[in-house]
Amino acid sequence: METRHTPQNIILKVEDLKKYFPIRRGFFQNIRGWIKAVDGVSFEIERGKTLGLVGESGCGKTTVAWLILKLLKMDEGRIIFRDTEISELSEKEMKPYRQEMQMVFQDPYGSLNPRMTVGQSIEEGLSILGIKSRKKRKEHLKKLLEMVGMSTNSSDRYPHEFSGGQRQRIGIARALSVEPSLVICDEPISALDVSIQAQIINLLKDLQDQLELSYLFISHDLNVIGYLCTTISVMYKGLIVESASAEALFSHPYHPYTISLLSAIPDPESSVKKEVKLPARDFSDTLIPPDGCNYQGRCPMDEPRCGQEDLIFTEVEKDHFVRCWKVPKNNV
Amino acid sequence: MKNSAQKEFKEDFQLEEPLAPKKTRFQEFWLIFRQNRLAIIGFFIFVLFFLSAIVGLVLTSGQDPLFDPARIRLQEKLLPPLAKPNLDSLAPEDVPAIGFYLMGTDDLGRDVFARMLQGAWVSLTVGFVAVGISVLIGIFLGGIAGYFGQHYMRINHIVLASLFIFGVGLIAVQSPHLGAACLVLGFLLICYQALTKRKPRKKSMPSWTRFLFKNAISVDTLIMRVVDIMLCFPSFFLILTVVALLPASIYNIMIVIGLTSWMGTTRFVRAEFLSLREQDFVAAVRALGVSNYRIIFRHMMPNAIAPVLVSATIGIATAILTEAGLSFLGFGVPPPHATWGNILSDGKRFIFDAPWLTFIPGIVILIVVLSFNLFGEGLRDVMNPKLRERH
Amino acid sequence: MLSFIGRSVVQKIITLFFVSVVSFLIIHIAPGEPSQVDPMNPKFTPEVVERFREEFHLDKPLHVQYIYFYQNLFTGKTVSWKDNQSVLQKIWERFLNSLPLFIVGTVLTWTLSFPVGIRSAIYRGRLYDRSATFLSYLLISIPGFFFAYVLIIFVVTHFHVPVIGMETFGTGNTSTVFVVMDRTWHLLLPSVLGATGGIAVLSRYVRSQMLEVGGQDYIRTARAKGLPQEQVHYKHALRNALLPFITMFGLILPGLIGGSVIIESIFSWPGMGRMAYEAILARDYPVILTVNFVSAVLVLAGTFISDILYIIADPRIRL
Amino acid sequence: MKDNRLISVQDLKVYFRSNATTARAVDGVTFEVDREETVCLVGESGCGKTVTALSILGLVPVPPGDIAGGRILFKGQGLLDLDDNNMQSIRGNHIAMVFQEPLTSLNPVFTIGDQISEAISIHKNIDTGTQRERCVQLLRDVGIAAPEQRLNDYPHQLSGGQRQRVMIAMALACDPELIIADEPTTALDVTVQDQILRLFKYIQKTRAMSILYITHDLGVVTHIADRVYVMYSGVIAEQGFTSQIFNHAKHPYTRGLLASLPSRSKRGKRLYSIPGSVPDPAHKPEGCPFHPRCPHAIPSCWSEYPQMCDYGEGHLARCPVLFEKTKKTIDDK
Repeated sequence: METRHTPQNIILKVEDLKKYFPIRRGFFQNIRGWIKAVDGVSFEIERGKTLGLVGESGCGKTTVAWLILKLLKMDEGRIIFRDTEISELSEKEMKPYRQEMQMVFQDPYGSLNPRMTVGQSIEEGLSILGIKSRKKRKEHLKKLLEMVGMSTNSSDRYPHEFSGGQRQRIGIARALSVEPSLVICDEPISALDVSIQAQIINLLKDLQDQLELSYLFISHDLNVIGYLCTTISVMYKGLIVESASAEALFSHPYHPYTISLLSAIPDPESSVKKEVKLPARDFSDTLIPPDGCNYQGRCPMDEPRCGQEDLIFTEVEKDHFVRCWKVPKNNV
Repeated sequence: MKNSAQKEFKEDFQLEEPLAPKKTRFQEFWLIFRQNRLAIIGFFIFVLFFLSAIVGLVLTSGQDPLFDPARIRLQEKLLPPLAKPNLDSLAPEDVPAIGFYLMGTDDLGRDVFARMLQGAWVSLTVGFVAVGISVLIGIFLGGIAGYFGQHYMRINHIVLASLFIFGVGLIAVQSPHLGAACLVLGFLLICYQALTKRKPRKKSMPSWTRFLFKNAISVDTLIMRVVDIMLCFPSFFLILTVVALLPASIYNIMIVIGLTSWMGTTRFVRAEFLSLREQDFVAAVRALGVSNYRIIFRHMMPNAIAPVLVSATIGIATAILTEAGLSFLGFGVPPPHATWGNILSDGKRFIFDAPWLTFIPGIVILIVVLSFNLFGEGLRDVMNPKLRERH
Repeated sequence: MLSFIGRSVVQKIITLFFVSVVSFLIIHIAPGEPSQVDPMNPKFTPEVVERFREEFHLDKPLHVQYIYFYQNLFTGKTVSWKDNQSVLQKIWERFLNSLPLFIVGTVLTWTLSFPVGIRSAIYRGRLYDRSATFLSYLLISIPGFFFAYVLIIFVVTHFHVPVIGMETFGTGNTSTVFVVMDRTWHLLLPSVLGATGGIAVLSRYVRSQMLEVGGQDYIRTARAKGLPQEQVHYKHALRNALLPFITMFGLILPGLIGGSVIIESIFSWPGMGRMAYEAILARDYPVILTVNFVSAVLVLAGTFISDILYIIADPRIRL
Repeated sequence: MKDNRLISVQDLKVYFRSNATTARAVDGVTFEVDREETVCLVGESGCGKTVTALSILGLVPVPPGDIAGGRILFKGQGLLDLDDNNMQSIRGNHIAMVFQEPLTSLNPVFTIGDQISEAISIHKNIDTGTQRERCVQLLRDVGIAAPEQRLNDYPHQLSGGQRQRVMIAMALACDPELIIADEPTTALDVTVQDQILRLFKYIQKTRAMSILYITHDLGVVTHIADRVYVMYSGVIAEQGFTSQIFNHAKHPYTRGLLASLPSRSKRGKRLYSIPGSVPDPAHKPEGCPFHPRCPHAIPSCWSEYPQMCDYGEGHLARCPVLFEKTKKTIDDK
């Protein structure tokens, strides 16, 4: 399974991505602080593989996706697609790379233009791809629809005539219309009915096999991430706190946050009932995190030292990185 | 068991079909619209009004109109509705075309029906043109504020714009030297910018010029401040002032009403655009690499326009009322031309002797405005996506 | 909070400056000059016109005129061109006349539209709601001047009381009761007329707000707690539904001037609106500009007050 | 056994009528909750689980809603026949509810102290001082730190988990016998969800109350439930004890759901997926509502409404086809 990372094999590399939103207060609207939505995120995605980005709501997962697609302007960092750094490119220079990276959204109801037919929505991508002839476009459209399991006569219908799962299929077809090599899936199944989720997961997997797609799969659901992804990065408050292959992360997680996430998964397969403890302490969120570790205050292994040191992302095992100063000591 | 199920599933694998039977947009609209009985009545009156205004225009204009609104028959003055003309004392060409005065005559013996027909066209055009102007301005400014709002105007932009405005302004108010100086200064600034732009980076510039390229105010703030300024004028009073100062003409009224009523639309379109920008489908087409132009006009505008249309319908009603109010106060359309407002205004002196001169135009205005309002409300239901979504 | 107030005041002053410039430009760039108001009048010889222009600085460039005008305005020296009276003095007198009309109208609007709107929302779709809806559309659509005449005819023929003007002429010697009654009759019609449109619009708005709030989850929570219906409606729903109206409350101030032109001229009511109307007819620029300026100040003060009220009323807004 | 029954819903039917269509949101639901028991109602969106819960408390808006049939017996008392006043004295007092969205379910303009003590003051005759003490105690019970200070906070000042704790405190205010929790953790993060689930179990244990827990998440069910009702398209498809449902599911829908759950152990294998879409309550298929998506469907499923089949020990499933099949295999053996 483990291949050595060769540069040719890496489709997307993100280095030290940062996005801060200013908090403005006072008479002159001075900047009084920053919300560090993304505070130095780095990862790489191999061709044909799936990287899972997992974390709770508000941890900056979606912001990362928008930064990569340059729908938001980043403050710092580098995005390298194949061999090209695309972070500094202008809108015009970016155009060929836009087609290479597409996104599938969480909300199937909001991600299709309600006033355009399904066909029009998908054909827009086809015309960007440069398919001018009408007949060819129709052929492509038909192929795309069938590829995502939709019948062809849905092309002249409006999005509201479809169910959530069907819309998600259409959204995937639109993303595929420009023949991308990387698809960012931002919680593509969390808004769907339980009995539909497996359909979409299967579809995404089939498409990956057929078209050699790479995925950045963003989710809060470790079950799905564990099923789909080759490597997993755990994000907490704008930082990746642990990153490893799926096997390693599930079998021996290091970071206390990852551990708490894993123990909190409601897994129907382990029908062992958890013991009843006193209600756990609840945590108040502060807007501006303190120095040092960003997991302070919620961490069960909290120590004064956590607030003093800036943490380094350390490789504790091969390809297993953790951002916690206690871990290497435990592991040695 | 699981395996067999899987096999079965694979065997009758079928493509997903749309849930609902096919309906055209129009059918859908009609299904919702027909539930609102008042709106349907409003719609029919709306159409009737439209037709009669056009027919009225044809019948009352030209050299020898079928219904002459300006024909004065002093011996026939203040006749009640449906009164027959006195054929003995009337020249044959003065007899109304339908043989009687459908709505009576006024104090100069003019046929009120003919005058009402003529006024219908005035009301219609005032309503549509004024609202057209205000909707265009509103969509334009609101769209810019909503879509490009985060862009900043740099100080040099503002300096430039104000130099030119002041320059032209000063020349217009008879101080040509100062004005010309402003223009020249502005021109120099443009040249300077063109020069500095060619250089690769701004580092070589002296520090004071860097000040010129600082961000000053965002486009959004600028437009919204202009809206605030416009909202400070009491609208009817402002319209009254401007109409009074300008030469009396129907076009001035339309333009003035339009120019003073775009603020609501602007705010509205801006809010719509801001919320649409956040929607996933806009992000999706941006990720596809669709041009800004196409995003605005193909994706955002159709989604933002529906509520604007609704408020435009109601805006037409308001414009008709405003025009009638202006005519009533004696401003606006010059006298021989009939409008509903000035028929009522002329009739108010005979309110006890000839009440129809007050009541006919009053009730007609009421009905037309009411129909626009009801129709607008019905449209609002149709446009409401919540009613159309299946989930 | 303090910095919000500071920012907002500065912003409003800047807005006011631009308003003053724009209104000044509108008046002065428009064709025609006040000195040519009555070219047929034999008193206006060229020399008189020239003296007139000089006295009111009309011969100076526009920006100088602008400075002169607002200098005079703030020192209270502005005088009307028509009768050479102090403009501020004039406005104050007319303002006092408009005030009772305004107060009665506003009180009527706000006291009537809320019960009507709330009841409509609670009995949504029933006969009460539907008739209230139709009635309010009727009132929104009826031209004010036409409605005024209908009401005048009705009152004059049925009650035989005069209603034009502020009081019946020549009632000086009669008893106080009669004077009060007379004044009330005169006040009633114009203020009712001024209020009708407001009642119709506001009650529709109250209704839709109540319906909007009524669909919220916390209303369901309140009912699930076992609260009686009245408490759900009048405590949980109303409190939230009222929030947007705080913003509207600030906006009634400018209604003092703008909304009353037609009604005051029909009823010959010597108020602000009528004065403005007369000033426009006479091209009395100082009066027009001052009225405009005062109303802009009122608008800005109104929005300022409503902003502050909103912050106080809605706990979600933190500064 | 009979005395132990707290609430029983019998053949409940709730329809939503609009001009053109009738949506049969709940179409004959029968279930029971015993004392001190946690029962889960599992189902997808639109299957009628929330409507069922709301109709227990009489909170279904009428119109467009319409209770078309059935009975709800709470301690032997028919809830559907009660008038408004009597119903109000049950809501919050004997049956309390916790809703899905903790942010929108709390009134933004009142402090949480106000909102909790309001629930107490309606049903219990206690003076304000005692009410306050009780509020503090409740907040402490649900695990909110420094409850005295929190009392004067507004909902927007709390985090999502804290808000849901406040909602639970509000539900506990009058010591109800039954708490209906309608997807209380769906809007929350996994770690917070875990805490809230623990809180529910803790409450149930210490207060000896029953919980009717509504969710779409099968994982949550295993955590919390004693018994499970699986709902599909307005009817109960399968019911039984948790281990029965998860280990020996007897309805194709339940089986499909369980097989389609992704997990690490299924890596590399293709997931089973139930084809088709959830039916629209306004256009339900004839016969068994699941037949268009069912791999076992036979022609009679198209036309005949399936009956509940009893597998013994409280395990029932609404699928005669599979019932016949299992019987045959047992007979063969």
